Amino acid sequence: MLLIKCPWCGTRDESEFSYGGEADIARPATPDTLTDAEWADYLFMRKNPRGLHREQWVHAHGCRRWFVLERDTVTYRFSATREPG
Amino acid sequence: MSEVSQKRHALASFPGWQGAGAQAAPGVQLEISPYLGYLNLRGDPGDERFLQTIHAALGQPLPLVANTFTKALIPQEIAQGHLSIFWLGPDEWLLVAEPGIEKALAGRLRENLAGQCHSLTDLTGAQVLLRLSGDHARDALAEGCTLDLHPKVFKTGQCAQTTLAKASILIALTDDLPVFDVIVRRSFAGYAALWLQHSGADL
Amino acid sequence: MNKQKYSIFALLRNAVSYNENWRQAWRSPEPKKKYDVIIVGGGGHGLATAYYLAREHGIRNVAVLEKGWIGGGNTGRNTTIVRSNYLWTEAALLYEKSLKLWEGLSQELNYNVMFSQRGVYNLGHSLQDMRDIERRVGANRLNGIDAEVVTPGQIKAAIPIINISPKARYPISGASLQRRGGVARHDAVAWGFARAADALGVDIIQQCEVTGLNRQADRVTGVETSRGRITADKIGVVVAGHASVLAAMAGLRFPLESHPLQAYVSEPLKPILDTVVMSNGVHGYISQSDKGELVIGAGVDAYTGYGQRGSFHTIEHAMQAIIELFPLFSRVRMLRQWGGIVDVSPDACPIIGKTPVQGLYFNCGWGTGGFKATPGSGWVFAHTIARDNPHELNAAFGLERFTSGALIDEHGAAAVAH
Amino acid sequence: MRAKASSPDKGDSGGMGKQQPNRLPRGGRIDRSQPLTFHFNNRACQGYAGDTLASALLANGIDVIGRSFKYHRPRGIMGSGMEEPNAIIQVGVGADTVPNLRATEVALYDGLTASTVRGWPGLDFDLLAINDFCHRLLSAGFYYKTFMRPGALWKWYERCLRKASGLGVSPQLPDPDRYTHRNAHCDVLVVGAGPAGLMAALAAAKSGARVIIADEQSEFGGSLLYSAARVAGNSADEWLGKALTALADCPEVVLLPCSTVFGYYDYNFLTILERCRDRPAEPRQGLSPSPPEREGSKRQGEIRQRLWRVRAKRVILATGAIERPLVFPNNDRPGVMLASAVSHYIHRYGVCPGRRGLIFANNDSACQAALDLAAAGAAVAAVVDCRAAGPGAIADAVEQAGIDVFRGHVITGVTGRKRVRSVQVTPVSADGKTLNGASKTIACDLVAMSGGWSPAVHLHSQAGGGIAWSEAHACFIPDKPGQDNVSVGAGNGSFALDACLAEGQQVGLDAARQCGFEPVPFSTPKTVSATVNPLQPLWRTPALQSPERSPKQFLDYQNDTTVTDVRLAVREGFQNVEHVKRYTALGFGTDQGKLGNINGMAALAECLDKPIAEVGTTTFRPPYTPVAFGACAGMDVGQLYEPVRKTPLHDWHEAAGAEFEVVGQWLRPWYFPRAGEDRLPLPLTKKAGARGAETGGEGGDRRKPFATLSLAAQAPGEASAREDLPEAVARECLAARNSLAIMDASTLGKIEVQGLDAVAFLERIYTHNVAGMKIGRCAYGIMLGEDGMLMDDGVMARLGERHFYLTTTTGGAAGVLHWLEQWLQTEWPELKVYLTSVTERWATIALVGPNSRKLLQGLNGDIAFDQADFPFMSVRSGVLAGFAVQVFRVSFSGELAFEINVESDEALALWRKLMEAGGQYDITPYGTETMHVLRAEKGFVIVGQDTDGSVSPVDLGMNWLLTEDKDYLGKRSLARPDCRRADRKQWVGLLSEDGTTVLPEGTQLVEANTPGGRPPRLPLAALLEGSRLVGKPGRARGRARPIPMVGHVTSSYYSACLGHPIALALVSAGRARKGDHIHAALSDGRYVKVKIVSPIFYDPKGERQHV
Repeated sequence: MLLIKCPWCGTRDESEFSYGGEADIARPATPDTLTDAEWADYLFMRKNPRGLHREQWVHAHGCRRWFVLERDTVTYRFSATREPG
Repeated sequence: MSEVSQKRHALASFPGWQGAGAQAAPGVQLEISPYLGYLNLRGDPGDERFLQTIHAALGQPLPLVANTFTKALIPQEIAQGHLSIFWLGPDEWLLVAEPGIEKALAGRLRENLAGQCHSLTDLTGAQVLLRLSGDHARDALAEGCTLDLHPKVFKTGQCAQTTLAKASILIALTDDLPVFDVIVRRSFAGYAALWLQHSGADL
Repeated sequence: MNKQKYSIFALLRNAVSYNENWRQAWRSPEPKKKYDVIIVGGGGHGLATAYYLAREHGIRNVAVLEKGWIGGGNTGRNTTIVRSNYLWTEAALLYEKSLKLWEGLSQELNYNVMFSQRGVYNLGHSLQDMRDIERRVGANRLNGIDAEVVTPGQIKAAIPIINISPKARYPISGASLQRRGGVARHDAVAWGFARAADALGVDIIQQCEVTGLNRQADRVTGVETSRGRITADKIGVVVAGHASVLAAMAGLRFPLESHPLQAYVSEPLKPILDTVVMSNGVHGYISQSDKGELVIGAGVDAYTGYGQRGSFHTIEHAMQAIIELFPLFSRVRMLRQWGGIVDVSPDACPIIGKTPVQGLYFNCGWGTGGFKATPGSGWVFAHTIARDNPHELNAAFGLERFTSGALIDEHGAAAVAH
Repeated sequence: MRAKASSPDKGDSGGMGKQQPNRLPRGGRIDRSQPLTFHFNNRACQGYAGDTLASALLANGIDVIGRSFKYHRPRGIMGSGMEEPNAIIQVGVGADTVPNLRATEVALYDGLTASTVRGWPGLDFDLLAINDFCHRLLSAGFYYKTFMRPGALWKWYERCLRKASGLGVSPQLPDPDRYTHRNAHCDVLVVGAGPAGLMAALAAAKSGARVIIADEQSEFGGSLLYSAARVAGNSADEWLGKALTALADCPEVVLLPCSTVFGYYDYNFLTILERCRDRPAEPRQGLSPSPPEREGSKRQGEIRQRLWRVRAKRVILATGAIERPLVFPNNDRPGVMLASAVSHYIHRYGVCPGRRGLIFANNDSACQAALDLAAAGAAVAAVVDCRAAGPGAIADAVEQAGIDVFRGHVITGVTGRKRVRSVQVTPVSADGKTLNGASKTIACDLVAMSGGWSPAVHLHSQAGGGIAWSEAHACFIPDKPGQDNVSVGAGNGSFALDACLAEGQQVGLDAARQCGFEPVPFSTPKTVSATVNPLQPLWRTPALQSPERSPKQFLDYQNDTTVTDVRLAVREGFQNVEHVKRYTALGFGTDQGKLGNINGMAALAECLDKPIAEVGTTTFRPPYTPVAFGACAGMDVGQLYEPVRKTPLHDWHEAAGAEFEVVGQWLRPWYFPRAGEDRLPLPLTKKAGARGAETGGEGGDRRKPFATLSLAAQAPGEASAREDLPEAVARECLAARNSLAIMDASTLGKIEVQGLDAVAFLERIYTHNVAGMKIGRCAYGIMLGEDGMLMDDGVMARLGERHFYLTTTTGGAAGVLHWLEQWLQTEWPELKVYLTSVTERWATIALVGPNSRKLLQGLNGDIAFDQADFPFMSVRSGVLAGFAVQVFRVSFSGELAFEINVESDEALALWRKLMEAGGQYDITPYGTETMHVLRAEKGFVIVGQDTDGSVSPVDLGMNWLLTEDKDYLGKRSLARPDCRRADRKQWVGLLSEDGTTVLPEGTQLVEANTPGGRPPRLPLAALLEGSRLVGKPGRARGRARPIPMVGHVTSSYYSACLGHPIALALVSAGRARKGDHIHAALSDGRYVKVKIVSPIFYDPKGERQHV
């Protein structure tokens, strides 16, 4: 049972949040100019690392704000919180 | 006013609802509050002009501290009654007032905020307020709410959006007695009330 | 390799000699310097791949490298459900190939994997569930896969303890039934394939972790392991949840996310549930093992994780679902709870095939569906490695589909709005 | 009465005629003023309040409690707590029964009934005990090696195996009891209320910390409950009393007896099972009025169990240690017990478990049992100690009591089957490896053994902590903790009482400090302790013959795992401890190896000739002890399983006798049957029903739109009722087409979008041209996933320059808002846009039909409804019949229609008014079924029914909605090769050639590609569905080529207004094939010929909605 620090509401139980997957995947500015492979890379390919992982969470049952956390996918420990953008 | 006669409360057919309220157990009182007016306000707390406009319009400032709410009298010229403002997020607040008043408030806010970036949405009828009090109120809530409601941690004047079992709620401690106000979305109100009735039953 | 045949007579013979003369089920050899093929991952899929490489393709100079002990990953951590009633033809035919192999596996391996065809019910709880079931069953039949649509009445007749009350929160509207589906003994599958592969000359090397993939230009040359460098022209990677980690060693990124998947068993009970019941609607999967334990699967935890553990509320939800379906199990007690790591692909279908790196093959992305596919997966993967070309059964499961958009959307057909 | 099970040699011993032969005249923590009657295997027995079932059974002289899993050997009580492997019993009857409880954990109550879980036909005479004699045939993993041929027989073999397996019997009735959860937070959670735990809790609590202390026993105290030690000048018992009072006086302390901490999860989240009903009755004040009735409604009154979900800042594990059995031939005979258990029964329950006891140990602690037995008036045959030096100081006390101490001896044999009669004692070499000297036989009926102690490191390990081997104590002790936790006392390998107290106090103070409190020190109680000789590891007593040829030496009692099994596993190449466990079932019993694992690992180490430390331990998984499913589920079962969402008009629908459809969490009216209204027979469905009979099933039910959900109304299996279509739906459809119908559409998702960049934002989400929309106008909009597939659809209304209103599908509401917020916040934070859900703010009433406008115009208000002022696809706000409303002129039926948003609280009043005013037009309420038919007649898509996440807008023929000159989510994906394939499945209409067949929704479609336009026969396997032929191994199955599918039916109805069935389907390259014939493959193998047509069946020009 994770304990997650919402940058706005503070530390809450995991059950208040929804997971948003790998962070920092910027949507291409001009998708039309991308090759199918480049588009597929944006769309599907993930780091899925065993270890530190920057990921998105949203405080779904709280303030509904999205934010980014860094978590170790083995120990499940969080290391950093910051706002989106 | 036609409303009063025309309105039907979301929990009108809730088992154990006696208009005024329903009792869960001696240690826990569950009250279903009658109609209230709700407004959802969004805006940039970094914008001084926005904050001042609101303050001027409502006669009380927006709570900027996370997980808190304010309650004060509404300026005479708008209406008689109290207004509670709950912090919902960094740029979102919930205004709760006696029924009918919300329209006057909304009107005033729209006037004063004209031209400023904000959003004001009337949510009257979208939500229901359940009031839980009594010695065992904390225990009853603790059966389905993961927040730490210990008096030293969750104090009067604080509020939080969280979950009660499988419903999202806004919970606020309005009195040390304690008295908890639980605001829940209309279609979840029956579930939440029933749930509290059950959780209170063991205490 | 001197293979000792298992049978009732062997048991009798050895009983007389105080069971002092049983031979090793498989050797524990030192790794050689070079192999024709290296299989990374000593789970059911890896061992099956090695077995079929030797058996079907005569490639016997094969090593299976396992970082821990064989069958210690998802093979030993699942709910052992076997079925082939998938919606899309590509998936259905692959799983059906597997099911057919299951049906003769104990004899094939001379190892009782206890494949028990007690039937699998997939429950529906709404109009849309039933539309999907009708659609899936129809597709199964046209694909030559046994499938039936059954009513609540028929379900109740077959499973008297199930709750079909219309007053239930999500009443059971019906189900699909695959009678040939069932369960198997998970450990036995790994051990059976290991023993059979070993008998054909395959080296099974445990406690040997792969730490790097060696490549020259665009082709693999071997692996670095905790027990030294081993070279090979062909390397098949089949490591379930850790696929992305191995892919990274080859500088690749895959369309995968690894999530915790939890399961639990009850204390042993006298026979009470004679079939397999699954419900996507309320997220519960249950069967009873031969030992008497209720074996129950929970949902996938939302976050990614390699911790082989998930969150407790996931277990709570699974319990609530099981009690909805079987109110009488409320007093039964959970004995043991555990978690595995499933690598989930965007279309909930596996990735089996070649990679941009020559001689490097991947078999992953099975999500929650891996165990049932064990023999079939090994069979097609062996073919893919031996011929350096996918078999028609796994042709559609290559990485290319994510570029072309030709996804085989198994969950697309289930997860829908209304 | 004597227990039939008890051995005859005790026949004339003091117990004769006495109810409780083994009950001591005095002593124990039981309440002798409260005698209790209970039944064991139908035999009436007596006990006292405060007894456990185990202590009461011992008191009654019942030796054999159960039979072992594999060999069915008679077994007695071995322990006194959760470690008990043998005394597994079924307690209670009917709905109250619980399988597989440990007699040692069941608090006795009056009228308790218990029975043995294994043994056939009975406990005393068990035919399956034959297994014990052919045990060599049943060697470890024997089942992997046989039952393979003939393959077809496996089913039969397995049935036999299953019959012989299992322990207790599952309840056959729904659980009448209630369970709850309690979320709790604390500074310090102390697990275990023994000496160490109590001191820790005291220290932390005195310092002001919020403390929760839990212990699985009904009484706090742990070893103090049966200790002979003196603490701070008091007896252990007196000191315990004082400590508990002091603890209770602290503020912020929660004491949880009868509470097992069973799980330690991430972030110091621990789960505790509180067995409320086991607790001595302490009536709770004022229970509530009964919770509302429901199916299998729950009992009122005190809940049975409460599951605590605790978040602790700091966790102190004072879990104590578990005594180890010794491994010697026949070490499982009834009468062989743990030494600590013997002391436990004497001190705590006033029960002496034997007449003539013998102690066998490799450490000093067991000598206490000798002294306790002597004090209880039992004979003590001897103390047998494998150590050459024997016990330390305590030996004097033992010898003073006139007890022989055999130093450097071990037990090499046990006689007696249902009760120990005597043991064989043999001298052993100093290293304990070889026997040297003659054996002698000593008569005894009780063997109190102790192989040392294993700290209960389970929770420490669950928390991710490491485990290290301690040579000193020959046990695994906690190493580095995995989270904010610390182990103390015996649980940490500190077995001496004074050490426990001191350690406990220290960590308690530390914990308080770490939680930000100023520690309040106090003096540590002094204890008297004698010098102790070090333990000498003894994992297996040496024997003259190899284990294979000696009597069984048990490691895991419940699963009958012996030394031989481990040796066999190793011989066969299973050398990893996990493999050995799985192959031999070691540690897989309901005690999860609490007694057996360590001895098993030692046996493995011996075989591999490695130190135990290198063999390594296995992972400890939750729960520490078994937990009822119901307790994990808590209150969230039955009516509280999930929220039931009802619209503001629900009560009206109910009163009107509506059938309801479950749509996600919502209940929606499905249709409104009228009194006396029948169901219209459908030609095909009769055939279908007949066919259902053919295949011995009601598969036929499935082939009609009304197949499934009528379940909501009818008792299951009432197929006949589902062989047709409700007249109501036909009537509702015609009313909408011909006059006026009304529907509750309140469940639609509704979102307000406001802000400077509202247009820019929506342009990126929706595919149509948003900027071009005029204020006051509406547009149909769709949104795609980034994969280009249709995600959701709805109406978009422009309320102002920067103010929009969106609707979503009922099921999509939450997901769409989530989706919009994600893009807004994570991808385009620069956009100034605010999203607010107004789903529950508005109830939505749809007025449909040619007379809808007339009705509205007839009501007073300030909205002009005529075509000129209020054209199709526009929105107006105003007052209608005294209500503030938003009216949308949109149509999901193709008729002249209006959707009215009114504040939820006022919805019922407005609805009533509309019904009243609509009387003149015979206004007809309708539900989701009619809505589906109406939209299908018009070829309007329903996301989730006609689409499945793999359908693009192009497939649906929605190209007209796709804007070329802008980018929007998913657009790029539509350009991928696979999305442009000509043979993609496209959405079309279907008409059955026979003009009568309502195709089952979901039916697959195939080409009519064989000679004579007949479809191919179904593959063999499909026709043999389910028959054993199909399942038979080795046989050619499903040889027939799979038949290629060209699509499937997504929607299918009988259209009352068209007078024939219609269907919508996804068909490969369908749009280009209008007029072609293909076949629908019904699941009974029959085919129905269908023609591909346009998906718009009714009013193709769309004139009616524009009038």
